[in-house]
Amino acid sequence: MARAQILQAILIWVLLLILLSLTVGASFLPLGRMNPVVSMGIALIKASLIFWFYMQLKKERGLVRLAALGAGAWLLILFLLVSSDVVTRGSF
Amino acid sequence: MTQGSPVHEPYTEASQQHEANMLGMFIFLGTEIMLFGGLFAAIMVYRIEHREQLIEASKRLYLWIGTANTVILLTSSLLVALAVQASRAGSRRVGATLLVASACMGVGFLGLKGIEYAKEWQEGLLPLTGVRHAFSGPVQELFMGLYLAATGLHAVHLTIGIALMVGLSWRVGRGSLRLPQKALTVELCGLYWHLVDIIWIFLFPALYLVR
Amino acid sequence: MTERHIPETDVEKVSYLRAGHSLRSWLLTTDHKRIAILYLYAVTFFFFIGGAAAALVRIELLTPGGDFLTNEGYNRTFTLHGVIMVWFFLIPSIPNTFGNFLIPLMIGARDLAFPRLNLLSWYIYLLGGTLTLYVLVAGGVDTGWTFYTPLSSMFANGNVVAATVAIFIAGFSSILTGLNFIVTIHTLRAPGMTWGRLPLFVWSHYATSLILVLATPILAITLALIAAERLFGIGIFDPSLGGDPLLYQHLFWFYSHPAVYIMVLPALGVVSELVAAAARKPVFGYWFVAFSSIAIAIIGFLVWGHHMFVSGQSMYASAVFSFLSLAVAVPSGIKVYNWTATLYKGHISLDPPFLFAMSFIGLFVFGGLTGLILAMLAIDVHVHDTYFVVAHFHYIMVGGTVSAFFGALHFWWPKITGREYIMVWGRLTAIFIFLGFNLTFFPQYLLGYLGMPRRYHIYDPSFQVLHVMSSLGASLLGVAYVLPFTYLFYSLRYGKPSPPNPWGVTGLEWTTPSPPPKQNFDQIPVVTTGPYDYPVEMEDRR
Amino acid sequence: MRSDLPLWPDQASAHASAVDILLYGFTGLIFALSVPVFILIIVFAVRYRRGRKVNRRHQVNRNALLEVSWSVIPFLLILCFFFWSAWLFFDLKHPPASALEIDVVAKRWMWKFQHPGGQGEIDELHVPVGEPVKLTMISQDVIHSLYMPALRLKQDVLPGRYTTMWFQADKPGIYRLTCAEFCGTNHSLMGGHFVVMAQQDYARWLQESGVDQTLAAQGETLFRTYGCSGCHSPAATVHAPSLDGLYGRPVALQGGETIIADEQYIRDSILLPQQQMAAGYPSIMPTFKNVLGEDDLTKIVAYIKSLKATQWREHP
Ligand code: HEA
Ligand code: HEA
Ligand code: HEC
Ligand code: CUA
Ligand SMILES: [Cu+2]
Repeated sequence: MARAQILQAILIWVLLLILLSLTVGASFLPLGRMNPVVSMGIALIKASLIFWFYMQLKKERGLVRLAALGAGAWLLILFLLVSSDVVTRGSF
Repeated sequence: MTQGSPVHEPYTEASQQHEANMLGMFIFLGTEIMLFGGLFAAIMVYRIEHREQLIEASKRLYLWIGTANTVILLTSSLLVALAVQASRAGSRRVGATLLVASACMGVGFLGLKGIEYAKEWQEGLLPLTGVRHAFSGPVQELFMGLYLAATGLHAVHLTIGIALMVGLSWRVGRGSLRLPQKALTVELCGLYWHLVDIIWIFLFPALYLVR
Repeated sequence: MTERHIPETDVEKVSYLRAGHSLRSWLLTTDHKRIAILYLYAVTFFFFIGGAAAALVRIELLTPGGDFLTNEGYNRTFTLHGVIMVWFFLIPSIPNTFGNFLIPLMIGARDLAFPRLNLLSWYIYLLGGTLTLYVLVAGGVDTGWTFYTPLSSMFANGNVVAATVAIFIAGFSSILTGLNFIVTIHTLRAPGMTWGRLPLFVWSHYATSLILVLATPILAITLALIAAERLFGIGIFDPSLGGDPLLYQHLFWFYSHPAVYIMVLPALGVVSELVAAAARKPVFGYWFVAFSSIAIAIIGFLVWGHHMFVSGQSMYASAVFSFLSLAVAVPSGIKVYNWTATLYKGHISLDPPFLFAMSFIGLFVFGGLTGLILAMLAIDVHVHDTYFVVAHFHYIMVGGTVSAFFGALHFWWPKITGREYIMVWGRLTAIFIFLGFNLTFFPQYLLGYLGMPRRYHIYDPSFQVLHVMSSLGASLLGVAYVLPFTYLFYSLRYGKPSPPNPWGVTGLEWTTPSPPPKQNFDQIPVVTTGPYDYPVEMEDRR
Repeated sequence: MRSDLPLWPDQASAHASAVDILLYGFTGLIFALSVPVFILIIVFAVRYRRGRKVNRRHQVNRNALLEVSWSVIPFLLILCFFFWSAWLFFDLKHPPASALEIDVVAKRWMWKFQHPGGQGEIDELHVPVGEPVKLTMISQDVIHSLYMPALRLKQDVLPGRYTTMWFQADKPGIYRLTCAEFCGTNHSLMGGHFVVMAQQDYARWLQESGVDQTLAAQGETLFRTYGCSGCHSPAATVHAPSLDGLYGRPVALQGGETIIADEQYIRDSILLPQQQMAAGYPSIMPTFKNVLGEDDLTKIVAYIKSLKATQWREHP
């Protein structure tokens, strides 16, 4: 196995651990409403690192990448429209 | 691209078959993401509706077990990524050991999870029928229900992953899965493992870091 | 009928139907054409079970009092009618039979991308179906096909867990079929078969598969949570714990509205083929019709809240969902108007398939436009959960998709079985179904606006006349649906052997012998012309 | 109640006729959009029958402009009806302040109506004609839906959350009311009538139904018997907020935001005290979940709503 590939994998692993400590650390800060935004943002970065490098999305054609990201985009529809109801419900 | 992997019906050339397998696998992973998506939507709705009480309930979880488990899964993903590279390079022994190692990491995760469930069982924080309930309020029971459903479903997926890894390492070790021709099988199982890790990457902050 | 039984032709000897006679060769087949036949049998079986439940409902509703069924009996009857018809008949009816049979033939492939997965999805479907039959025998389930919580999770005493597990399993069968279709259409198109040359049938199944794959998992987790609450006490939807009664509805309808487009998109694809074949002319505005299927699939995911206008949903969200429900109607409008334009200056022959297509267009448009009425906020407040809604979805599901199912059956029957049927019977059945259908379901619109609630079997006496008309129509419908199985089975023994292209239409499937051989094509065809490439006749060119 | 063949429901309110007019108009547009399709299909099927000699020259297979226009134009026409219908819908969601307040409790398979004067009715609702009436509704078990066809109105009734609906009936008479959301075995039987009466008949009916204590007064006795007054009264030794004039007043919560104290807030404070804690108070209030039924809660809420600001008198 090429040494460069191994090093890259280990580097990604270290990056992931750093991001983990970042998100756990951030949970102790008084971020208030921003807290979920930060924790989900870091999780998104960790997930895309794994998608891009460990799952070799890098060398797949656009079609496979689309399939990988399609589900995530669809969940956004669910989250946005459900929260549009839950958030504005109190005011009728 | 793995040369020489046998092209079977109904494909005509290898690149066509490779893309079909990868596309099929990623679509399947997409359905798994949608499956957990329903649970994430429930967590989001209740974080909006019962914000303070969910923060209180999340603080009662064992953060250090959750963090340790995240480290374990991230490391197991590294091992699987290396195992895939090893299989592509055709080194049977290294690939098999890496696969066994990642399976062990998975078992470690389940072990820690079991300890966590046991502690919560004693504290009366598991909303199961016939079990002592000692919730500080109804919304905490609601949150622990979400926690149990989400981590339980994830544990089931992880167990399937462990079984895949053990079976794979056996066939790779014994040489019945010829490498590098059949490296694609290792790659596909690796994709499933990475997905189980990614789901945990989102589950961990959604449940443990509600602040 | 003086002809005696016609022996097998030499084409039939080599067809996929003859590639193995043993039960094993059928039950372990990975040939997409045989799996389509297996689905056809299973789907028809469940149609009659669901139909029998519908017959019970209509008999009970003949009288204002609950004289034929008890309260519980009626609740369990219409629930089983809904569950079996939706998940075990309508969703698999066109994609798993005609989609399975035709997509590889239409794109010039030997089989689907994952043949073994295709057989596995049939067995998973059967497992779900058998579990539903167990539920039927064990006393049914009393929650309606919508399984609303907290009724389904805490108060219902029917076999809720068994029913949710059965649908959970059947859901995975449709996920696997959707996955199989998407990968096949992407990777196994014959050389030269670009996206612009795909028949519109394939486009509509591609859009259907997108919905199958993206929406069904949400149904799976939602039903699993109901089962988890009933089995283990994990109260995620429990209102007394602060659970939100609307959360279940959001998750259920996030699947169930796109699911209705799973039911209608294959039918829209079939009708595009039937209209082009009847007019012997390319479909007007190919790209608009092709992309309208994709648009329906995508916008279809944004409108689910129109089932929750009076559920306590915020009025602002309701207004957004109402607006988006109008937008989802536009692609359907494009299809209908383009079909009409296709007929202009065509060479129209009124064969049975086209009569079914005409009845589809009539009933689909009427059903769809009443859907628009339901999308109007102020009107839906009045007619929600009344027979107006029952009429809407029967017009568009039964009037629409079932007519298209019969149209497809009559159009591709010669290709599937190699035998031609007697056309006049087909025409009679189409007209008989159209009349029986309208008599059954048009009165239900009036009942709905008069305020007859859904899921009632004891109703106000002033509604009885309309109910009697509807039940009369249902009995005609019951007979009409059985008719095709007479002359079609008759054709298997006595029907004239069919040439490769009995209707003289375009499409790769019509270039293969009828019935096609196991491997579909001797060698994979190279496609050089566009879809619906009909020669412009001499007198048209002058 | 006519048992012949009615083809159109009664119209008992201005809103009902408004909805009917909206439907007539929209059906007109729908026929305009769909009838040409049916006619043209039949005409083309006859005129361009296969084998019939007719002019079929220069067949056109696409025309983007035409296709865009017959999708955008119908959409815009339908949009007008969307705004009209949304306007009616929004009007439904804003009850006038002066409306007669009636509390509704739905229970598997019956409706319970509470008038402010203390009168209670089962599956029957008497209302005065020409006066706005606001229903505040809650369910004790599953989701029900109060449906009044003659008023073109329905609203789901949820367990754990108040939903409201208002109307002004203009035509005296007896009309059907039913439950529209499937709620189990006797869903078909969960209904009754609402009676629209002239003012004086309604007043006489209130007298005759023989009730001495108003809803609020009944709530006050409960307020004492369940020990609320132990903490919520000037003489209380415990540090608990005064409830005088609480209804409609903004309340600062521990989480930092402030909300208006409506019926839902008062109910949640009683059942889930820790959920929205008033800022600056200890969390010592016990939960009264499974202690107070919906009927008692409605009465206590009515009593707290009746407490005027700052003065503390025996009878509000
Ligand atoms: C095959 C199934 C199917 C299909 C295709 C549709 C299509 C549509 N449906 Fe329907 N619907 C159901 C099955 C279906 N529905 C079911 C099963 C229920 C009830 C579930 C339950 O409660 O049990 C339901 C309920 C339902 C409701 C909720 C009613 C209630 O419970 O209160 C609503 C409300 O908006 C609605 C709207 C629509 C709309 C706007 C469309 C549109 O997609 C229709 C578009 C079609 C057209 C508009 C006709 C063709 C167009 C023209 C002739 C051109 C002119 C028009 C324009 C250009 C805009 N449907
Ligand atoms: C999806 C497809 C589908 C199909 C095809 C049908 C077909 C029919 N349906 Fe319906 N229906 C639904 C989906 C469907 N339905 C749904 C989702 C509901 C809502 C359920 C709920 O509220 O939860 C519903 C509810 C529903 C109701 C409302 C019940 C209520 O709210 O109280 C009614 C009432 O008339 C009805 C009638 C009919 C009729 C007469 C047919 C006819 O088309 C059927 C005609 C067919 C036959 C009659 C077959 C012939 C049968 C025999 C000849 C018997 C012989 C038996 C054997 C051989 C075993 N259906
Ligand atoms: C043991 C003391 C105690 C008892 C008994 C008690 N309360 Fe309370 N109540 C409190 C405290 C302290 C608060 C403020 C903290 C909070 O919101 O939970 C409060 C808050 C409230 C509020 C919200 C007021 C605001 O400004 O937010 C209402 C309404 C209320 N109580 C009603 C009742 C009713 C009705 C009862 C009896 C059925 C009752 N309480 C019994 C102590 C008590
Ligand atoms: Cu209450 Cu139906
Ligand atoms: Cu819908």
